[in-house]
Amino acid sequence: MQRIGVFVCHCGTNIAATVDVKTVAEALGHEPGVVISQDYQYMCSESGQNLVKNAIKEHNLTGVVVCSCSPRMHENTFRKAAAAAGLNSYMVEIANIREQCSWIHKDIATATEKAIILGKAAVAKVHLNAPLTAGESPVAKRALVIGGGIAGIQTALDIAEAGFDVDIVEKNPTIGGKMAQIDKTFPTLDCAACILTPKMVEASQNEHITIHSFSEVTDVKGFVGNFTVTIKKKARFVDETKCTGCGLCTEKCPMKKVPNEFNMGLDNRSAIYIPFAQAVPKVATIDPNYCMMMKTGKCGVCSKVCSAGAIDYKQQDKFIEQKYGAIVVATGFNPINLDKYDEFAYNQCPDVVTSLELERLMNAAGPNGGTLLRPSDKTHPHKIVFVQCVGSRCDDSKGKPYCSKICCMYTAKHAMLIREKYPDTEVYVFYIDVRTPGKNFDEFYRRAVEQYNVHYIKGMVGKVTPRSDGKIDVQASDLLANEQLHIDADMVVLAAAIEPDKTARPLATMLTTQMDTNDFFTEAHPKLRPVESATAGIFLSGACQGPKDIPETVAQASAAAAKAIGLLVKNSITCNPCVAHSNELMCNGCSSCEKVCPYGAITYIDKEFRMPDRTTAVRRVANVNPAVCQGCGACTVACPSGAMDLNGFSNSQIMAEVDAICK
Amino acid sequence: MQEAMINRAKQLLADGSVDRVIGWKRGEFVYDITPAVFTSAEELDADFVYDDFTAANVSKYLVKESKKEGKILAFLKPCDTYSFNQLIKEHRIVRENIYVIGIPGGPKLDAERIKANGITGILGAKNDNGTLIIDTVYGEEKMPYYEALSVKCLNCKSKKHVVYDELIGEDGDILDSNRFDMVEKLENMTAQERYDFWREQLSKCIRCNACRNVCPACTCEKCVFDNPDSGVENKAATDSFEENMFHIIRAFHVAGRCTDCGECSRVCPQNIPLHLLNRKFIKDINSLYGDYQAGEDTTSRAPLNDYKQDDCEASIVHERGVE
Amino acid sequence: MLKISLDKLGKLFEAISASQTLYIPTDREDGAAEYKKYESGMKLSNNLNTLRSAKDFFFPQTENLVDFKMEGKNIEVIDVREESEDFVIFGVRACDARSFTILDKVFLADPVDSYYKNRRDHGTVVTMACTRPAETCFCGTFGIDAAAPEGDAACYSDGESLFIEAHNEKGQKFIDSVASLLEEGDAAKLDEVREKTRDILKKLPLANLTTDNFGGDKLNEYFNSDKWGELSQSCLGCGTCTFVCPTCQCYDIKDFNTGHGIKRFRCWDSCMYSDFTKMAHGNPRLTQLERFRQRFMHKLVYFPANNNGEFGCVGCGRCLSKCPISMNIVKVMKALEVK
Amino acid sequence: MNKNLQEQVLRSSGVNVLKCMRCGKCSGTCPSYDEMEYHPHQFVYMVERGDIETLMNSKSIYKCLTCFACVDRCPRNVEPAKVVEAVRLAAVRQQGNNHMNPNQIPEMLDEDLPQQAIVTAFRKYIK
Amino acid sequence: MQVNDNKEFQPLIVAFCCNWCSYAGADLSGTNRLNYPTNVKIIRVPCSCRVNPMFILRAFQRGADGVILCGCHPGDCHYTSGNYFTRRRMTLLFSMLDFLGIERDRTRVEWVSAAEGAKFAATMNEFTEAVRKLGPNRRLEDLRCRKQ
Repeated sequence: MQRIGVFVCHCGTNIAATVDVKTVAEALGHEPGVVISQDYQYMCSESGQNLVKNAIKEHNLTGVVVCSCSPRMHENTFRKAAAAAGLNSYMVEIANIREQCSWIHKDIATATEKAIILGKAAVAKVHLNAPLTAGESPVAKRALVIGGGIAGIQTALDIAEAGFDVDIVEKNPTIGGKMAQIDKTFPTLDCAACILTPKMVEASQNEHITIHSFSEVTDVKGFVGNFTVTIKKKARFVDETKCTGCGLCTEKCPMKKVPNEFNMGLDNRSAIYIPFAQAVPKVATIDPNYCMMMKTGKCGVCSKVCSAGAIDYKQQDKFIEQKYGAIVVATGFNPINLDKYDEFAYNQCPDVVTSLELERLMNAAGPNGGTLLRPSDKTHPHKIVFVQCVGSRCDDSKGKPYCSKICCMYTAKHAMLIREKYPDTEVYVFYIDVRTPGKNFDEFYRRAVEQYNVHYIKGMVGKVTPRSDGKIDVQASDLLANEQLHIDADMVVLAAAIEPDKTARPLATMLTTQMDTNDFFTEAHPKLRPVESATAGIFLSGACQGPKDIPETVAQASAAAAKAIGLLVKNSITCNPCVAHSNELMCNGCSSCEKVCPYGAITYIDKEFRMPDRTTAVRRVANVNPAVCQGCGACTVACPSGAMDLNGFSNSQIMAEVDAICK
Repeated sequence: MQEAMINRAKQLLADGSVDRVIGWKRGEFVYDITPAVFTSAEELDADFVYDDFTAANVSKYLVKESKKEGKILAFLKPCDTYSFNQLIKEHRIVRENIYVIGIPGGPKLDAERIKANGITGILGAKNDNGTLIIDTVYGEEKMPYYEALSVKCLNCKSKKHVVYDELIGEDGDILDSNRFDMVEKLENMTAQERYDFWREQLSKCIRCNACRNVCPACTCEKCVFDNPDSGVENKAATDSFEENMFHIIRAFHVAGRCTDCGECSRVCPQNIPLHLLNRKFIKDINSLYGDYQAGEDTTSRAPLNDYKQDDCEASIVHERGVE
Repeated sequence: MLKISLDKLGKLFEAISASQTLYIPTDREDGAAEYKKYESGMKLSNNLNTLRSAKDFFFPQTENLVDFKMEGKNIEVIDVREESEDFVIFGVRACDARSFTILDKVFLADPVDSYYKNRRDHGTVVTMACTRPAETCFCGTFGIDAAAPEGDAACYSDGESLFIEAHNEKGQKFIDSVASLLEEGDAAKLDEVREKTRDILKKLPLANLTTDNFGGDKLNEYFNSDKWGELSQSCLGCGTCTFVCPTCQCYDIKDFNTGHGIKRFRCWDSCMYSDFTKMAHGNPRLTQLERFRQRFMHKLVYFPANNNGEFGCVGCGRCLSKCPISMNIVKVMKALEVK
Repeated sequence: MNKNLQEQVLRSSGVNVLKCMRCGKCSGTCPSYDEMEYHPHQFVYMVERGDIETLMNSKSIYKCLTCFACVDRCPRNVEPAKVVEAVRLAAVRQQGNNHMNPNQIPEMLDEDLPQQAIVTAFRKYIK
Repeated sequence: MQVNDNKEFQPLIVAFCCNWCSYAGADLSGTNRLNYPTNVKIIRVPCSCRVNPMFILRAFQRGADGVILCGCHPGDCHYTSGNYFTRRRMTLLFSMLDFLGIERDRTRVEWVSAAEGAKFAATMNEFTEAVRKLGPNRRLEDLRCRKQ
């Protein structure tokens, strides 16, 4: 039997004006188990707390009920007071007789009656409370950043800055991501490479940062503070430690007809390659699908010319396992595949390009050395049509339902740059809406219209038809002029929707994080926890969480880093003790609970049990990881046998409250 | 059929493919058939039976049997295969230890339905073109075959075996069963009528737990209703509330997991149409969350362990049907 | 012997129910018979027997023994026992009538169960001879004559009239109370009816089942029989057999907290249940085999050992038709007998 | 605005006009654009506003080829052609409002008339 | 059941509120002094998905006349998906209670955010009135628990 103390607060007149606190204290004093019942002016004041503390000591209380304001207000106050007096802080329950009683009722008699009932419910609950101890779990002082684009780089730099080791896993041979492919950035029009490459170098030189390029995460185990991650270092057939990045091999390689993915396939590279001049790490990689040596066994030129002896045709994939305290996902985005949009003739006409292709076409390091030429005949285009919202804002069956967010601004940028560099070129932009929220964004767009005379036309392009004379017929309606237009363009640029990288979905499964239907990672709370995933210890950085431009990405990357640092500075994390636990004797191992757990906190173990018939048998039972469980209780209802219960809100406690209220 | 099953079972026992066979054993009367495990050809020859009265679903026995040493051969009717699959999905049986032979299913007869026709002293029964000819102590009696069918076979949902290692006889199809007709009829009654209907039915309950103990979805190590710590344990239907509570919660616990095998209604000594409760859940799940047949596969997410962001709100219950 | 024409049965029931509560077996919508409190117009069932046994009248499935009222920290004990009124159970079959004798041995032995005795004292059992026994009947095995049932009074039908005869004072009192409706009749034809019934009984499939092999002296032999494993392997552990059984008399006592007091109930228990006779130390019978064995050892061995050879079964056949997996006492007796 | 007519058009077309985001791709792709007084995107918008009678009185409803290019191209699956068809149906249903008589068609046939126009004409002018 | 002066039937309403949204919403209606009847008694649960159907039946058994479950709006669950499970569970449970002839107005699910104090009060007023109209819960009560 518990020895319970009841403390009824007047809260000045806040409670006492409509609830007869003396009567409440008197009535609750008669409840079984209650050994002392007192009222006081301000229970949360220091003297009020002392009253509680003294009573705990004097009456050897095992449970405390405070009838006061909402537990959201002062539960912690009284828990601390109890702890200070030597009582487990989870032996305290609050009866909310202010917000949910005195403040909403006027009649003293009924309000007092209700307050007594609420108090009785709290007493009934305390009877079944058990002391809970918050567990602790150590934190591995190392972070993993998955993805080496600007988001990943920024996050890694910030974490390293705080003094923690951080690994970047990048699936491509170099870090840099999409930003490395971009020519200029809006709205300042400064050169992307000029601001990105120093960061790449900084990352490679930072003593706290390890870059695993050409690598993938293949397995994630564990939980917040204690992840064990397996990273596959894909064979690049070049010894990273020996290669000096001199590039001689790439020059001498006889196989030069490999589509260059860095330039969006607009030109070719050799079978052994360094993606671009500023690549980090600046190490060559052999593409086994094209390398003559790998395919036919005849060649070996690179091996011969490499003075460092870095070439290793027999290299195998390597797996490394590492412990991390925090994981930041920065897997980024890709433009969508435009195969199904026949009307834009993307697959039929080389002069219909995506915006990212245009970036390469205009880039000084691109296929044309920075001169804008039509891919088909390398002539200078005089009329360029931009089409917005290609695949964005569509019905699910037609494309992506969301706005890709960055297209309006980069299209304005492109239009402006073209008009700046080639004033003889007419530029048309067909838009549905121009969306420019952002600092200096609308000013930027207005400049394109007012200063650079870019023709913005409201209306979606209906049809793009390559003509035999090399021109491209663009048919669209001008909704404001109410006429249908035909433009004989030289080039068409499609603002393709962006989508999360394809590697994100399997990664989310490994991380047990949530994704939305578009495969963007879901944040723990859309407003209040935008850079955390719902799974503790997993943070989100950049476009993997939703379409973002560079400043936003960098801001989120730093925010994610800050959150990760906040976790890594702790030696251990205190777990919420109000977590689920499974009674193994009753667990059926049916996996229902696991299916509804949003955190992946439940795993199954095969355990040997002594069975009722005196034999032993191995049974599959659920096991809750208290460090991961957040205590929602979804599993407790999914469990038909009642094996799963929740500390602090157990089945019996809630039913005791129900009983007390309905008494 | 019985012959073919015995022969195949003997073969599999002889070549060591299986160590045991779970099937059915002949009883005192034509109808009282008991599920049983056989270990030898002699036992099979002596007692193995598969006929019109062999209605029991043996899949639940595999929870225990499959954890024993050696391999067991299980003969499963189409409806039983759904239960079997569901048990695999919930990790309750060890698939590797079971060799499943799919056998043709019902419709099966129920002696209780014959007796309800006033026929007593039953010594034998055979089907003669839709008429059941019953040999009794008091002479020969006749009744329409259909009227003697077990309640679980009246609305057969499927003749298809969803899992098997081999088949004896041919596989059938999923049927258009009209199995929700009675549920719908009840839904169209007034609340008072529904209440009266269920009060009359559930008040017959004697809390023997036969429905629960036979149910292949009720395989809990310890049922909440048997567990004093659960707070809802109750042994006897002292008050009508406890009958309601038991049957509502039991149906809820198997919602999305119940394959509609009908065993609950088959075994109820008081003839309570318990399957209607399960069918109500199945019907609701189908109409609100998309067609779902428990046990059809071993991987899909059970409807109650799943959600869609645009699921209907609970208020749909208030908005539809008869008040 | 006194008789009443069968077409006047309604009048008889009206007359009985005018002075005391009358229960008769009547058919419900699913064709099964059950005892119901007589109300005007209710028809006597033609079924051989009721689905549930008649033991409920003396040993109900649940019974409120006592209440406790809690006021703050005070507990008050309230005796909720009602002084029963007299009642008549009409149409009890020979097997069920014998079951009362068996229950009496349990509940009326010292210490007397006053709840049971109270009901027993107030109840008059009017039996009805069987004429159409079923294939599941084996009352003869236990020395019961279905054609000549026990009870306070017994009824026999010759197809036209119902003959009533008293077996004791209580029965005579019952007959006297309705004497105005009865007339003296020639019972000669009854012997013919009885003989016919007995002929049928002899032809029933279970007619040759005997208890010769059972009894208290076989305890160890049967307890250690290796048949139990096979017999119990398919048992579901439900309580159907025990709950339809007229002689099963195990009960549990449960307290129910109503929120403002405690109600103490006695309710039927079943030895088939996993928590049967669970005690502070745990459960004495951990496996279904042990629980299954308990039920049949009790009926066939322990009970006769303690009750001068009287078996704990009356051969009513309810468990034969109601067991979900068709395992029953007959199969057990036959399996053990072979040994 | 005519609520009844609007409802009829919405029902018979089965189109949710509120899904339209006014991108104009339907009109951008429409081969009959220049022939039409009101263009596909305007049909959708005017039906949303309930301005059905104007559309019914416009020759535009007979200029639509029912080629379904707009349906195919619409990013949001609004299906403008079905709206046009529904307005046309509303007009046809009003007795005496037939645009032309079936027996007028043969004399209008010439070599340049696309096959599809004849096929769709049967859908438009029968009854 | 409570009795007040005008002898009008006073239903007992049990409200399960999730800690993060609805309980805070209830607090807010208190902070804003928005009245609702004393008939409503709130039980705090971490998430609406913690509410077991057994709790709801338990409340009816013990004498509640109406049970309402409040949680975060779909999509806003503190635990991301809890209320989605709640929604399915309660839809099916309520449908079953309705199937058994229990008055459907005795049960309700309402999504109340931490900012919707007014909605909380309005919901409770409305629900209490709806249950009051139905009268005492007789179809799903336990006679043993009825007060004499």
